[in-house]
Amino acid sequence: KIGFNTPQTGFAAADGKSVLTGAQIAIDTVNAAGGVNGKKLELIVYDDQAKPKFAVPIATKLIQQDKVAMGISGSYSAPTRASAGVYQNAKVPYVSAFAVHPDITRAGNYVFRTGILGSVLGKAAAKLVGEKLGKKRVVITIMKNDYGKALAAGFKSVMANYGIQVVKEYQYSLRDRQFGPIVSSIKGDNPDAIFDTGYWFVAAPFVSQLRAGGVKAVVVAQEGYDGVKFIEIAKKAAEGVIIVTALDRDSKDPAVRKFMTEFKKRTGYGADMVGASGHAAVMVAAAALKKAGSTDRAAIRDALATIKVDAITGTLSFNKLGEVQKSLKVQEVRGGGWHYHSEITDAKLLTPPDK
Amino acid sequence: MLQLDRLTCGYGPFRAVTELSLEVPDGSVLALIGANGAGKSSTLMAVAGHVAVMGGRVLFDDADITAEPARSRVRRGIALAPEGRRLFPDLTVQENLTVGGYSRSQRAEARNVERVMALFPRLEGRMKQLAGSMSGGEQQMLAIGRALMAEPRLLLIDEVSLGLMPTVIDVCYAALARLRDDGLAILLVEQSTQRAFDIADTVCVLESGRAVWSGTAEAAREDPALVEAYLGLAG
Amino acid sequence: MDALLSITGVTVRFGGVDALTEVGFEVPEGALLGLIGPNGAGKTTMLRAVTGMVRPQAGSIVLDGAEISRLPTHRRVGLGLGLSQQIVRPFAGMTAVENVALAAGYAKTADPLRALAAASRQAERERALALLDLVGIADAAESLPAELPLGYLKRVEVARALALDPKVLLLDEPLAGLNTNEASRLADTVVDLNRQGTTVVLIEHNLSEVMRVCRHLVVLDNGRKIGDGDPAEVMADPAVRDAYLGAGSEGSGEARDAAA
Amino acid sequence: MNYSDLLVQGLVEGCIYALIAVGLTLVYGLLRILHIAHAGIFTLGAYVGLLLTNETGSFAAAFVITVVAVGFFGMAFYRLFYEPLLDKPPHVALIASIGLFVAMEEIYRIVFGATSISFLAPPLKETVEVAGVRLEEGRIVVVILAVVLIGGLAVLAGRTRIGIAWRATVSDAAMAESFGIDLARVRYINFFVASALAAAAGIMVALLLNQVIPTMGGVPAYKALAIIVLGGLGNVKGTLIAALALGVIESFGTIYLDDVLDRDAIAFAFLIAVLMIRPQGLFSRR
Amino acid sequence: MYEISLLTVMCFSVIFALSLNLITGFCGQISLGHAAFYGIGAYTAALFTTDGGSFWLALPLAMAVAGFFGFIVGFASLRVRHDFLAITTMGVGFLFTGFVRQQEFLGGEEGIAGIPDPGIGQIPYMLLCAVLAAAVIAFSLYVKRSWMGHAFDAIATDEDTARTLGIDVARYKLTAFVFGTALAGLAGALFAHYVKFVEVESFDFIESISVLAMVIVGGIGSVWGVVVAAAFLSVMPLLLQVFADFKLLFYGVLLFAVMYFAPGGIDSLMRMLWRRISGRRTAG
Ligand SMILES: Nc1ncnc2c1ncn2[C@@H]1O[C@H](COP(=O)(O)OP(=O)(O)OP(=O)(O)O)[C@@H](O)[C@H]1O
Ligand SMILES: Nc1ncnc2c1ncn2[C@@H]1O[C@H](COP(=O)(O)OP(=O)(O)OP(=O)(O)O)[C@@H](O)[C@H]1O
Ligand SMILES: [Mg+2]
Ligand SMILES: [Mg+2]
Repeated sequence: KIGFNTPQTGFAAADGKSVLTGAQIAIDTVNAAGGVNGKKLELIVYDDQAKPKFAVPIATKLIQQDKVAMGISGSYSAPTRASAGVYQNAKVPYVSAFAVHPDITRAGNYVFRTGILGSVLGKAAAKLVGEKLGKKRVVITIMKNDYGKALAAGFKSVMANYGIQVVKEYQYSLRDRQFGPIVSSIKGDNPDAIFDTGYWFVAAPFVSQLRAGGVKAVVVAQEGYDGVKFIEIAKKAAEGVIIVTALDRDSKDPAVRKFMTEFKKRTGYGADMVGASGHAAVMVAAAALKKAGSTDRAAIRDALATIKVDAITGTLSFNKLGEVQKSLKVQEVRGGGWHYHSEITDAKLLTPPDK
Repeated sequence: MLQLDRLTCGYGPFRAVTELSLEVPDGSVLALIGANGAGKSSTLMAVAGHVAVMGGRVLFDDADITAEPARSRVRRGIALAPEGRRLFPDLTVQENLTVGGYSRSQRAEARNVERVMALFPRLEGRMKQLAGSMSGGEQQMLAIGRALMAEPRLLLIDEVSLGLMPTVIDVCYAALARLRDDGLAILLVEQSTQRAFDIADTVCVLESGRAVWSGTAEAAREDPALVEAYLGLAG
Repeated sequence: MDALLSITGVTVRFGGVDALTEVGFEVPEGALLGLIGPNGAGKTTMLRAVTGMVRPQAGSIVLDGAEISRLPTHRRVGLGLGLSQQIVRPFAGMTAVENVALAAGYAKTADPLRALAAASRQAERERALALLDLVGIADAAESLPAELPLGYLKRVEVARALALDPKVLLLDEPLAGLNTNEASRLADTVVDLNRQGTTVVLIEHNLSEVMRVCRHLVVLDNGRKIGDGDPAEVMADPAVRDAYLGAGSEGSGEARDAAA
Repeated sequence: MNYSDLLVQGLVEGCIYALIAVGLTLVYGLLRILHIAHAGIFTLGAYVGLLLTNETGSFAAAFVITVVAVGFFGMAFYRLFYEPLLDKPPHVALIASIGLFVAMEEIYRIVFGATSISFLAPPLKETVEVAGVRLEEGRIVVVILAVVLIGGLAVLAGRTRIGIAWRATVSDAAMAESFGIDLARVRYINFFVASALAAAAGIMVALLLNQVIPTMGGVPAYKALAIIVLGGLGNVKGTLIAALALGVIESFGTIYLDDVLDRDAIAFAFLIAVLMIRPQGLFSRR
Repeated sequence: MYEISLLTVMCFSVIFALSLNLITGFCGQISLGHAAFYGIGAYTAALFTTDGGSFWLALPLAMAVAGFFGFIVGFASLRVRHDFLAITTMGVGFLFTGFVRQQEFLGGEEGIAGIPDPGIGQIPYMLLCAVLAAAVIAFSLYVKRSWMGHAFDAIATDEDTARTLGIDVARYKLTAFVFGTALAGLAGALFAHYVKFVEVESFDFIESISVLAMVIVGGIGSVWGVVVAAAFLSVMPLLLQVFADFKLLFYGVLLFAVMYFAPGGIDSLMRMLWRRISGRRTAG
């Protein structure tokens, strides 16, 4: 039994649905192959509405009533941080699928994360902008949440190494959809590139409005853009946007291909990064359970700490802190779809902090 | 034309008027008088359809209109110039008159505006002024004019002289007398008994919601007990 | 005689309406003063100015030697004013006795913290019952305002004002809505209270009662004072009579004859 | 920095706010109800407009049909949900309205899905240059709509008999009725107009962003509240001016005040500042 | 344990709802921004204990800071026209979240994590919350009975008339604001040490509306009605996991239905039930 908390209603329901679908595809795949150690996996799902207030009792319930072997968070940072403490205190392993706040894994040695830290992504983006694309005058647009801030901080921490100079920074909130003033202002800044830290639903109007406003600079972004919805909304404006992400959509890997078609079949829309994260998190859990050979929670933790898994988001392993280590893909929008651009394998750059 | 048959009305559980019967024939004026809170306004508002009737009947042209909404009563020809004028203060004079004539056609409106202007020439230059910014006397003229826009056959008019200058009161009463002569029936509430007696054909005195005296205006003027009860000016 | 309440040059304008123009008069200690005048003369406005519910543009109001025209209403009440309003405003959720008891607890409610410290209402309830009895409506003590006729509510209003133990009791048409018997009984109660030392200002349209109980009259018309003094003398003044008959100086001969 | 750019962007944004807020203020003016569910009707307009466009291929036809249909929906909404609450204290209708808004968003999520849906071929996406500012056609349409619809409404209210009847009803419903005005009809028309305007705003916002999500009414829901208070509850002209003012202030604030307060807070800081100076709102007569 | 966890949520929600009931229910001041004070309490306590302060001191400190801001907001609200108050307080809520988002020392968007455990264990913590909730219930009941409650009642019905009875309306309103916001601060501090992590989204407009819904669904001004409503509504989403997809829909419909069929809220329903029971008893 694996516990799973995720928003299914309220403002975050869209991501909740993606991550749950991804996770279920993984569960079905594992069970179709006979399960783990002869037992079928079962996902016990509760809706936390992305609120810490509800995440805590849910974690307690999963641990004490449902007696899950381990938990997965398919939710945002706030509820994940809140439940991480509960899992750590109960000494039950907990894997965060896509919540990015650095403090999550600092809750203790039972908490792991399969998603990449925002700061790591940010560093990779700096390398992409400064080295691969050779752009030096950059505007950063920061989405005001932990994710956006961590990305921007990561980017700025290494940008000097690549000769990047930040012309100006802008901030906007997750709820903003009208970027007229920011676009006007960016036009005046005349940058070579724009590094945006937003999610696709904010990003699509942002990029559209940038292009409509006549800004031609290349837009470099990250996982938050990764999904077909971005292109569907931004249409022509999406062309040429480049992102750093974990999923390679041109990958020949049959697991990836299968995931993509299965996801589309179940949801009616194309796979996104959140869905892939859910998939990867379950795959990691399954591998850990297998390696532990039992449902003993301490054994599972030890298995997680040393595991190496080939998931659809790359080859994953965890460091001392429980952060994931993997290489990154660069994808670009061409002809109305995400396509392979390049890869970032700089191991040193991609090393997550271990404390 | 108007008949009240043991009318009882009031607010919530409270009875403002108890078993009041009276009659206003065509082309006549009935004056309701009585102390504050005697139930005069309540009677008028009940006839207009704004106060809940708890018992008895309201008959207009022999039809029972007790249960009709206010909106249809105005179509039958009952118009109200209520206590405190209740103009629409944010609307102009013109617009107040338009509302007054809302139950009639747009063509009738133009004609009726002329009639009101002829009656109250003072309003003529002020059609664009906001009703709320007018003087008390002008407001009272407008309230009466607004009621006339509905081409009423029965005019309900409350506290005609309230807040009016004596000269304006004269104008108003002259106008009412002329309308009465043209066949309009009027149910009138008035604090100034002299004015009421001058114009009324019949008088009804209310006290605590009950009719305590009714008769012709002449009789009222000659009945000193009545004057004393109401005015307290025996000497 | 010292003036307990003295009003000088009070002027109130609402937008363009001159509700009061430089009105002044004195209320001696122990007086029972009648304030009369036609509708819209400014009587209510005068009481509202005295209690602070309306800010006069000019003028001074002195209560017991203290200038109060700048104080907020509750402070003036604390200094000894008690008001019964023309348009009754009982607290709809409270029974008659609770309404009065709330006023009787004025010493406790004057300060929030003191109010928090006290919970017992026994003494105030008893006093409230006594006052309701005094104004003749003890039978309505446990009724909610919505169930009471206006005549009763008027007296709840009066009892509430009395419960404040005011030095000056301001009554705005307390007799309206009462029948003749009730009116004269309540008027007698007011006279009794006055004999016991409460100074009273009474606004009233019921002139027979006014003439019966008041020992001093002030007459307002159109926001100006047109009479001040002994009731019989004041009422003999033609200007005052005209005001009451709804006719002004011109063209009023006919009306005056009719009234005589 | 191009100030005229910021000004124009702010005015466009203000026009969107105005389209939404005017309906809210109409409802408040007539019924004293804070109609939170208005934002749900806005979202409904966006969904219906988008789906109809994708179905028929004609944005213009879809726009007209949606505005009319949602207008009728608003009438039904009033009849079913608000009319029985008219004589209750105002907080009752407020909470009922919040409940309805939550329920509406959830129904959209269950029926249309939680993820956004988009126009297949969004029209009015070309950009044109107006007074040196590059604007999408859609934005220009928004401004035209706001000016035409709200201006039309002002004319309707100011000059026609029905408009006079509306204002008379706001001023004193009982008296209006006693001169033959059908209160129920005035209220129906009121809800029709309010809901139709909200629907128009909904479609235009959907088009500008090319995405419709169940929760898109959230931001307009509370910002429109701030606007109608600024405009002096129930005042159409005041609402329009307040909406434009807020759009412009946000536009400049986003660039110059962003380190201190975020965009939503700027709106409310402005509101509170105004209320401290003018407790009755910018344009209230009362 | 799960039930303990739920009970804890219920207890601090009851405190939070009753704190608003003091302002809105007792004193008649509708507030749409009460979550700000909940948040101020939570942040104060969080900053204090993460900095090494004692949990036991954090509670009164949170109350004091929240009450202080309540005083300021209450003071400003005195100026505002009555039907503007709801929107003005809503603005205060947005100012709070807007301000916190931009402040590094408050953790900005990321919030404050690592709030230390009070160190008394899960059950004692629940008991502590329960005892405090009981105390707040007792306090509310007492205030309602006291002369203060009496005066609040008068102010809620008719401010102007209350003044003519010598009641200092402004000071009472301020007192209501200070008490109410201080108690909200207490609830916030308890919340912070329960979740051990605060971030601004927990104190947004939705939260303000939720708590107002608790008060009004409970029956505005009624203590027991609000307690029942708060206890129920606060954990309803968790209890309704079976409804899964329709949970929030159910919540919305419930809010509407209570207002539609019982505008007096749970309080009036309880009274009706009580009358029927006692009626039957006297009849039988
Ligand atoms: N809306 C209302 N709700 C409750 N009671 C009312 C209402 N309007 C009037 N009353 C009461 O009904 C009674 C009769 O009032 P009404 O206004 O009919 O008296 P009136 O004779 O017209 O007095 P006035 O000379 O003051 O105009 C009074 O006791 C009054 O208080
Ligand atoms: N708030 C206000 N705004 C505008 N005018 C007002 C206001 N209050 C009173 N007035 C006007 O001031 C004048 C005096 O009113 P006031 O109420 O003092 O009269 P009154 O002598 O008490 O009359 P009544 O005998 O009818 O009670 C009236 O013309 C009235 O219309
Ligand atoms: Mg009357
Ligand atoms: Mg008066």
